[in-house]
Amino acid sequence: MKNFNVNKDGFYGDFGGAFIPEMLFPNINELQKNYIRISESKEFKKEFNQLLHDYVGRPTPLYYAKRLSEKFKTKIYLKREDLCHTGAHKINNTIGQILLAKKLGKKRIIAETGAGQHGVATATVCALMGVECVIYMGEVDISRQAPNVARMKMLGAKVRPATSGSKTLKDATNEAIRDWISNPVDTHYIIGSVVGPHPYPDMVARFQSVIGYETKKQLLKFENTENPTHVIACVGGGSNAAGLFYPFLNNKNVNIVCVEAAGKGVHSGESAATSILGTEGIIHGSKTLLMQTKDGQITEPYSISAGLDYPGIGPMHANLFRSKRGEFISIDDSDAMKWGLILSQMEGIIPAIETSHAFAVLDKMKFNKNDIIVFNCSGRGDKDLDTYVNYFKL
Amino acid sequence: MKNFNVNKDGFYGDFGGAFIPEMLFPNINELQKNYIRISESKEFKKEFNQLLHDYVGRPTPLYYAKRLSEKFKTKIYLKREDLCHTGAHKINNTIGQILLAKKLGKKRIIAETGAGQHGVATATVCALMGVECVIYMGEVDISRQAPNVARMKMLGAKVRPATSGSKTLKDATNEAIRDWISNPVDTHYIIGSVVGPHPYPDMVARFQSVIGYETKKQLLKFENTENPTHVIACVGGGSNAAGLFYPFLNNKNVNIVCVEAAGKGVHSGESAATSILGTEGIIHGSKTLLMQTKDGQITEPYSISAGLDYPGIGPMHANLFRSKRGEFISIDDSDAMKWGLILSQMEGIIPAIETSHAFAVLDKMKFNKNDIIVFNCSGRGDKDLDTYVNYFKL
Amino acid sequence: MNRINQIFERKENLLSIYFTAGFPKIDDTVKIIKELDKSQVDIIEIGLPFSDPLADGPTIQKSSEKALSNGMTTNLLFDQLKDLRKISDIPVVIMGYFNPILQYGIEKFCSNCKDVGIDGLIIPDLPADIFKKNYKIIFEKYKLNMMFLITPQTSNERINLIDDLSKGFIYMVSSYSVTGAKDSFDKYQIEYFKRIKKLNLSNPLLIGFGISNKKTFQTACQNSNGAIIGSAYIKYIENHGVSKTRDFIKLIKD
Amino acid sequence: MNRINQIFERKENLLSIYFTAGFPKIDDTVKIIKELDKSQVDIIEIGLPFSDPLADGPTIQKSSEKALSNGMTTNLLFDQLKDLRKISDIPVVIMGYFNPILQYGIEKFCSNCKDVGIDGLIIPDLPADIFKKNYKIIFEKYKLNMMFLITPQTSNERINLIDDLSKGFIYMVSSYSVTGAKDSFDKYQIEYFKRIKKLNLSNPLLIGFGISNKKTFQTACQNSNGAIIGSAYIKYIENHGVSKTRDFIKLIKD
Ligand SMILES: Cc1ncc(COP(=O)(O)O)c(C=O)c1O
Ligand SMILES: Cc1ncc(COP(=O)(O)O)c(C=O)c1O
Repeated sequence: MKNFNVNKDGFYGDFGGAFIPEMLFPNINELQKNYIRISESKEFKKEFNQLLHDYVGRPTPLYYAKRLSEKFKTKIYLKREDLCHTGAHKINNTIGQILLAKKLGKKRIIAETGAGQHGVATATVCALMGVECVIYMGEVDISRQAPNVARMKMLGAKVRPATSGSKTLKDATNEAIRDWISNPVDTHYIIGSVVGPHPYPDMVARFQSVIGYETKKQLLKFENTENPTHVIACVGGGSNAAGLFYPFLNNKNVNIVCVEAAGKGVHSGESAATSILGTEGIIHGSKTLLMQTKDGQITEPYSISAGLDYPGIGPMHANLFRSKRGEFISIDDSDAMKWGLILSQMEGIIPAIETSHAFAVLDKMKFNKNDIIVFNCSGRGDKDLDTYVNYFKL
Repeated sequence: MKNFNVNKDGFYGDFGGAFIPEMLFPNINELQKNYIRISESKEFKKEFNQLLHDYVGRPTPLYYAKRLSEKFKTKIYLKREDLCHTGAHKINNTIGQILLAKKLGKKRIIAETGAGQHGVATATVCALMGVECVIYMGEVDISRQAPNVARMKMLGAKVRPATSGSKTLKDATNEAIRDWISNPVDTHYIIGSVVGPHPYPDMVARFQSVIGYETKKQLLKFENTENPTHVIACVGGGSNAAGLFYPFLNNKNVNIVCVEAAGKGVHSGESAATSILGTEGIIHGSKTLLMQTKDGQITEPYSISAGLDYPGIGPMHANLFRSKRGEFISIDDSDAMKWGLILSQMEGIIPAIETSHAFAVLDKMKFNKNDIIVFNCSGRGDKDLDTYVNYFKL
Repeated sequence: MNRINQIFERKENLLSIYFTAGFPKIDDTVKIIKELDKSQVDIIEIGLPFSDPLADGPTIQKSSEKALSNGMTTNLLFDQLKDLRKISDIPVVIMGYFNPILQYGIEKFCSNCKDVGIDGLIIPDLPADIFKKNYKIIFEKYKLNMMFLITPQTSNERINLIDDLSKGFIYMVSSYSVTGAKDSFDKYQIEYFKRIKKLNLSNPLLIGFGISNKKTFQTACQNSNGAIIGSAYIKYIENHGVSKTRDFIKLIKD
Repeated sequence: MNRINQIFERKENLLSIYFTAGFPKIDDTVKIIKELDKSQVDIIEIGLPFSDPLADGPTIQKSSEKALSNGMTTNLLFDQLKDLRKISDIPVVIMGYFNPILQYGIEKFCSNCKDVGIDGLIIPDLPADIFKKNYKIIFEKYKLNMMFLITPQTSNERINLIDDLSKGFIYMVSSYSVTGAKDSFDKYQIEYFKRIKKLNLSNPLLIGFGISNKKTFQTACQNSNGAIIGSAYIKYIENHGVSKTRDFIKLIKD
């Protein structure tokens, strides 16, 4: 059987690895050597699980969406990551990484953020632990995700604007890496998705895998099976998807569906549909699929949703795509927005625009009556209210 | 032993009852006759509990606030209602009432809202059930709780401004009652707090009592006792407080602390500290304590927090006050705001400004090392970000 | 015998006019009573303004707000009414919400009513049952008639209770709505009027809420003993002045 | 023998100048090389601009952005360099991020480098281990020296690996930082320089990052075989023009 998880060298098939400047070698090496030992220790697991339970609010529900299921004549479940403390799956990972950083003796945390959810999740765990926190965020994202900027400030984090390139997630990541290069000894960089050099993709996927493992347990109660027929998630970097897919990666009976942002249309020049538009290359220390010119200059992506506005995908997903293990669908801005409204008005759940993309596949794929579909409802839409209101002129 | 719960006539001591215009008699009577029968039925309980579990995300955690406990040298627990779907305790009640309304064959829902949390919670359950929804909200509150207005609209509810009086919660309630008078047959009015004519105070308290019952069970695991020494909650109308206090009402070993909004100072003329400033009277169909002139004109209250900006308190709380069963503390705007920031930066939880008021008692009361204090963390502060940001010039 | 009961013995197609005390001007109360007296209305209803009149529509709400900001109080109203019976013999009812009356002191309120010559009370948020249980005895002591409301939803059983408790007339709310002027009645309202009429209650019936013009007044009269006009009158004096009261009444009656 | 190795045999206190190809103007590449040649710098580092230069500070970032928007490409660079060895005998290194090289095709890239007379490469995000495992063989085939970086954090074990793999010099990053001009070194930096010097590595050392003036250049020279200047030079030509290159070099060397 093929293995779709990481191998011992930090690769998923052709993708992954750690293509990092020498300045980061000690940090990455320290992580590579320690992340499994620490995160699999009894003590760590106890602390991690307790915080997920008492602080984050896990397990998040698996919710049978009755009206949606009736409308699409199939069985639709929502894994309610929107109910996590701070409003998205991102905090599963930041809880894990802050505990790891503490065990490694780090005193300062940096992070990049796109939608601001990862920034908020990072600022949150830093407040919880009393650790200094600096968040890099693209200037464009700072203005389109104002509520999350306010939250980070309330939480005591410093928010530093990234002003280069498209001024979005990619550029914020560059800035965070530069900060880390400049502060390698006492700083830990909490990457917010399954991107970056090994061990980040695997580490983040492991911390997020609680999503998938809970789903199995919960589904058993509803459907008398641990395995859905489809798991569906939006893919920015790919962490919410990786978390849901994790326990199903090597189970071919479970269809994996990755939903990317097509922006104004896949071929409009303003898109973030990496699997279609991307080619193999290196971004942020990882070999993966990314959108680039033939000269290897990274293309500026576009999506209405700040969290999907990234020119790459994680190496796990690149491998899912190339191996055809995963189906990739791209959804443009207008379909995503429409589905934000549908989910709000049919199920009373206002999703993050990132999350809305995932649901839009209901218009693109055919499902059978007995299919069991689990959507990762990765985050809530509070941060996106202005965008929704302006878009729909509410 | 004295009973602090409702009696069979709908009174808590001197307070309560149903002082309603004849136009509402059939509706109120229908509720009085049916609410216990329906809500105690096996079928209802199953549906209610399942939605609370799968949709709202209950049980919400009981979280031991480590840094806060260390700072105040006592044991501080937070009941995390902020993690409920839609971001506050309000949805416990709206889930209950929408199920009740369905059993009563109602086709249209109206509600009043102050902070907008109850409006969002109502709009949410209406979307979930596919029922028409109209929300009344004071004009002042519409502008200071803009995110919640946007959410209600996303959810498909109509938001109607109340333009009379202080243009806040009291006036929105008047408008909702007027709507109900005009649409008595097919409409159910989902009141958002333990106010209004009997059976509302008791009905809402029962739906919210899940907060207290969960707390008992959870505390047992942490402290080997089901009973804290103190339960503390903010009181607007009083529903989050009633929900937490419910199982402890008649247990004198548990100290009950109600926190009211002092606005710009209890005696500044701009306050909502009903227990101190109020006298017995009738508001919104219930005999209770309320702020009024000696002529019986209801006074316009003031608080920086829209959810506490109400000139009355529920009859249960009026009775807790008069009987001295509960301790009442009032917190002014600036202390509440300060505590919003403290909770954010010490525990990574940005509370609603309503909720912040409760925590401010940590500066006003002395606790012992072995005290076990449970705060109702009634809601999250996403709706209040603008207010926080402007106040602290973040 | 109470003036209210007398008028129903003497007359048919009664017109009762409601106005808010202290509106448009603080000292209009007596002026309006004089105008209504001159116009030969049959019953006068004086509204004691309340900050939160939850059974009232926008017109009466606004007039109440204005009256309060003009400085209207319960004490002042009684003061204004001290010579009421020197001015007019028309039956006069006070319509007010329960809280201001409660704060004033029910006994004191009733006693003052009696002193100035008020004939009865309408307290929309004092339900018949609570009245019967707690307050009936006081109101009776001061010989004040209590008038209760019925609506299209009120059950026959309850109508009987209300008929028992009411003295003077029953205030028959024309539709599901708060107060406010409407142009016409629909067939469901007419059916409801007829249904109630057939009950042959011991009290006469006045139809209120939504009476605004000659047409609605006449329809009401065909189905009851008369009608109550509030919002339409308030709007009229707001626009044309108190002194034009007689013109308004003519529009309705002639 | 490679020009880089030769220069270290012949000279001490080497000055290596970095500039971004295509900046300030698209066709400045050759002009700058000529100026640097006239100014007698010892090594030239041509930066192949990259959209996401994550080891670089604001100055080099901006120059890269400008160069790309001027239209700089890998093909164009090789085209501009086709007569390199007619213009200058100075050792020339290309510094570029790995992704553009990967997209160009590593073998083709190396082959072109050899053809135009490039002596070596610095690829900051191609770690020594990955290089050794996957790419060493290709670069050696085209006789291109690879220069790796070390930092204050690099362990001795790893320095030995890097010393093994590097041919030409080791790029000794002066501090924890991305590229960018600084005014002086602190005592920890000096200690680090001395610590590395004592290791007696087989490759010579050039200190880079933060060299901006005569003082920092001299300190670097005291502790190594010379220094690399990038940001300070780029700022200078941005402000004064490419033709003033000689003035800049004088400020450093004289
Ligand atoms: C709610 C939500 N969903 C999805 C994403 C995309 O990230 P990822 O693909 O890592 O899950 C984000 C990123 O900010 C997000 O906030
Ligand atoms: C978060 C939160 N807490 C408290 C309140 C006050 O209401 P109650 O006293 O009914 O709990 C509100 C009202 O909107 C609220 O939103």
